[in-house]
Amino acid sequence: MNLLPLIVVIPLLMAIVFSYIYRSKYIRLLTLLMALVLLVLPLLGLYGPYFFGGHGVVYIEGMPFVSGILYTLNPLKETLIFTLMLIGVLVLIISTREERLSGTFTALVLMGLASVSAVILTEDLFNLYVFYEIAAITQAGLVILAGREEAYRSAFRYLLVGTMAGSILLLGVGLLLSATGSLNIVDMGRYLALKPLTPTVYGALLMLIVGLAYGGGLPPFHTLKVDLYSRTKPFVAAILQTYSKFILIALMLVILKLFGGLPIFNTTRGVLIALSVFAMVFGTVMALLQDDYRRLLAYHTVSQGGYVALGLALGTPLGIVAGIFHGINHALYKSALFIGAHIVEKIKSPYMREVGGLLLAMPTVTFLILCAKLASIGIPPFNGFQSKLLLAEAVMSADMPELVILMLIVSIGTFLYMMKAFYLIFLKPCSEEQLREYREVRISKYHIFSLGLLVLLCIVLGLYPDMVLDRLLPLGEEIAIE
Amino acid sequence: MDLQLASFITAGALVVLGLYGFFFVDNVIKKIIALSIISSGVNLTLVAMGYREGGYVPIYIPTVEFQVFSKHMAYPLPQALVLTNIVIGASMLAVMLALSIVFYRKYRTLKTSVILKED
Amino acid sequence: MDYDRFKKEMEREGSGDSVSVGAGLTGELILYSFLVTGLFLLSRIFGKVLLATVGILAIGIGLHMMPMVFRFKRENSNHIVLQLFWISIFLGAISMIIFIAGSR
Amino acid sequence: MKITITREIAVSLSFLLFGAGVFYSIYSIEVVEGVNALYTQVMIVPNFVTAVLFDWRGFDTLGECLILITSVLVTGMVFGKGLFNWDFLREVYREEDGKDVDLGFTPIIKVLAVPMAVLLMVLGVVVILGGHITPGGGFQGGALISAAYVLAMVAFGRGRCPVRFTHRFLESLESFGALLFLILGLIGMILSGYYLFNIREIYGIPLFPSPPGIGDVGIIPYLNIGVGLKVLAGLSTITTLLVSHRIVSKNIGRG
Repeated sequence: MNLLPLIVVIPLLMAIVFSYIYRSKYIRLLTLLMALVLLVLPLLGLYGPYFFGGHGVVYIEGMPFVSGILYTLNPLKETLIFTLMLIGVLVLIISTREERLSGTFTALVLMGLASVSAVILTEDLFNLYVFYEIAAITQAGLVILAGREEAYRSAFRYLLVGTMAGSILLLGVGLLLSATGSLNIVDMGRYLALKPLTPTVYGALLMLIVGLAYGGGLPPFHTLKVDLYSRTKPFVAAILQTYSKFILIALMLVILKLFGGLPIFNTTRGVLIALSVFAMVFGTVMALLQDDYRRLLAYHTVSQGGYVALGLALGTPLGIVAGIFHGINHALYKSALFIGAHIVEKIKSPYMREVGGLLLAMPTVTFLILCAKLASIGIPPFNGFQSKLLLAEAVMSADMPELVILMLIVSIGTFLYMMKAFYLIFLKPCSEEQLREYREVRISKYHIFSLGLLVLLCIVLGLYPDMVLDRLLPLGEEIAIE
Repeated sequence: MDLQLASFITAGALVVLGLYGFFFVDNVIKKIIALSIISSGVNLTLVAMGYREGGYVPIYIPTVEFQVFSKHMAYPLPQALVLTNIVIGASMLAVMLALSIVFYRKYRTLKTSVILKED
Repeated sequence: MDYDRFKKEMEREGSGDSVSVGAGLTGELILYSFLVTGLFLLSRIFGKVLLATVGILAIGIGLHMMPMVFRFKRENSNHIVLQLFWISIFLGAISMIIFIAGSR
Repeated sequence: MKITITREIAVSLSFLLFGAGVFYSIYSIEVVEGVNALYTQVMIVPNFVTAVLFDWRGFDTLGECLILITSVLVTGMVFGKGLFNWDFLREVYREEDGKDVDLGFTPIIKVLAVPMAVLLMVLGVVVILGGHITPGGGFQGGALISAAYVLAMVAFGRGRCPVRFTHRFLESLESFGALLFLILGLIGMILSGYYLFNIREIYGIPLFPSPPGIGDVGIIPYLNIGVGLKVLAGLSTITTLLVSHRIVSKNIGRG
């Protein structure tokens, strides 16, 4: 039996249970158990289509239509879901060391995991919209959990704009439904390729791009996302940024599948590349100006999101694979960096000028964070290097050498602010007194374990990138545009 | 005028009006109302898509022959989508109203530019 | 663009030590090179003399407006009015691009 | 924050462009029948909307149940349920003594509210249970019942409300409704391999007793009941949260 829907259903079920028993004494234990269950989930599905309610393909006037909701699993989606669940597990494990942990946090994380995996798995546009909205409301909830005024404010902003963007996205879905008579992405793409394009389809494309920019945190929505990441607890930001990266990847793939073969795609590609380049540059420039370590990392997330979107927007097989691979790598090392930021915040403060000399207090953590930083810059033995190299290759073969120059410049900027942060937090000399103060704070084993695991994965993927690339390449060729 | 076209024009006008309210009105509650107007416009677009000239309500009553009924019935799919979207809109609305209550208690004003100022 | 003026600006923002000033200068350079490379790309794709002229003009304006970084930082603030302004501009721009490209 | 006149013009222009784009694309819709042809020809239950909602697109309905649950959870969190830090809420609710202001309305409204509420509740139950035959269904019925509750609460004030649901009871009801939906889906999966499969009968016994001639109803009425419970509890909880201070004070550890 194909157990594919359980990937979504089990987290949802447990989310309801956790939100009901949120004040129980055993929350920590249950959360740990739940984390173990999550690790098994990606292995449940079989490759191929899965029809909900047994409603398969029907032929209407010789055209095949999927009558119900269709999920498909392929190696690409499996890899994405595995990464997502892994980071979810680590975040849940870390959360058990928090004071005042309650079931609401676990419930929201599970709800987010379920909805993002549904967005990745689904082949149905309306189903995607429903789970996209759940993800939006969940992200706002995870920020509200931090409980400070700025957190409330950024959640409010996010929801206000998000309701607008969500409605616009739904309007796009509706327009596509009217133009093609189906909600299944593959059916829609087939129909659109047959018939001449109408203004309705252009409008739908426009609205899907708006939804993509909001869900993935491309400009001009990046300020909202940055607020989200920097106002919550940094380890929560780790899962938040994973959500938005994967929503970005999923929606990009949807746009490629729907509009890939159409004459309009050339313009679309231009718009998407422009958006991703803006994200890259804006993120880097703003990160250079930050004093707050969390905000610096948040802007870094935006700029790396630009890389992911750039690769996918190219539409070539290599570009798609490179983009998705960079998304996975980014989720790994960025989560490590956010967990590191959580440790730094716990010990002293998130403001880089107030810390200093942490190297002496915790050499292991420093080393691990340095590794994650090197991975994020793109230094050879780490995974960031592999995916950035691949991206540069893809951009070169798409005949845009200027963008490679820009990518290099942005990488230099990344190097600069990452090293600036590293110097200010870990290397800058500090007084004996401060050092004693640092040593009083105990760092939990769970934090170091999660950090170590993520860094280890970064190194493994950097040495053997084929582990992931082999699974992505066939799909990249399938989706790619001529 | 064609009823369906009239509905589409109304729906388009609702969406555009809602967008106007969302972008240009500086009051949280009014912004939220504008968002719900956008949502209504989208819902109206969807419902109007299911319209069929001289159609039946999509609930079968055995007094009509099924063949005739199924040829003239309004499309049920957009209506189902609208039902789902109404609940989604209501949920978003609830959270935003709750947040605006908290911020009103703090600032004693509903001006967006005061509540959501730079920080 | 002289270093001293830049440092003065940075000090007014409250972070005037050498690390921050260096970072700020790099940001400025990245913005500027983004402008230049972007124009290169556009002029190569569209291949028009007009575009090149406009591009040189834009670079000139950029040079005149230096330092751009501080304006840029102000525009990236999270004040809701600015955010909505840029979102609205974004919506207008992409609808113009897509509908014009579609009508051809 | 001052906005200059240039910016006003730019923003108006871009709004006009986008508005024109949206309007134009809605105006030029031409509906293609597509998969609708199937939905109009196959009868599962007499109410075709319910059939699409719970049979073909049951998983969407599940997602929408879940968004209501998330929303109730997040609304609760905005008012202090299970936060990491309560400083902001404690600052905002500083002067409160934790009592709700329950003025209630004039006697005319009070006299009318009770029978109206009872009628609405009964109508809601009818609408939920007959959702597969007649117009209506889980959402509509649930919304009616919660409207009745809200009506009574507004007329009498929360303290002296004749229809009394405790907060905990509503929470349980909501979780139960959503769990019912999820578990019915799982049962379908065990029996047929498809999640949310509409099981018509088990060993020849129809799952829901229904008059003959309206097709195989299957699990749709149960799904309707689950959704109804969830919607009624969800909307009532949200309203309670929005009108009450006492819950906030309790949540932030004061009273």
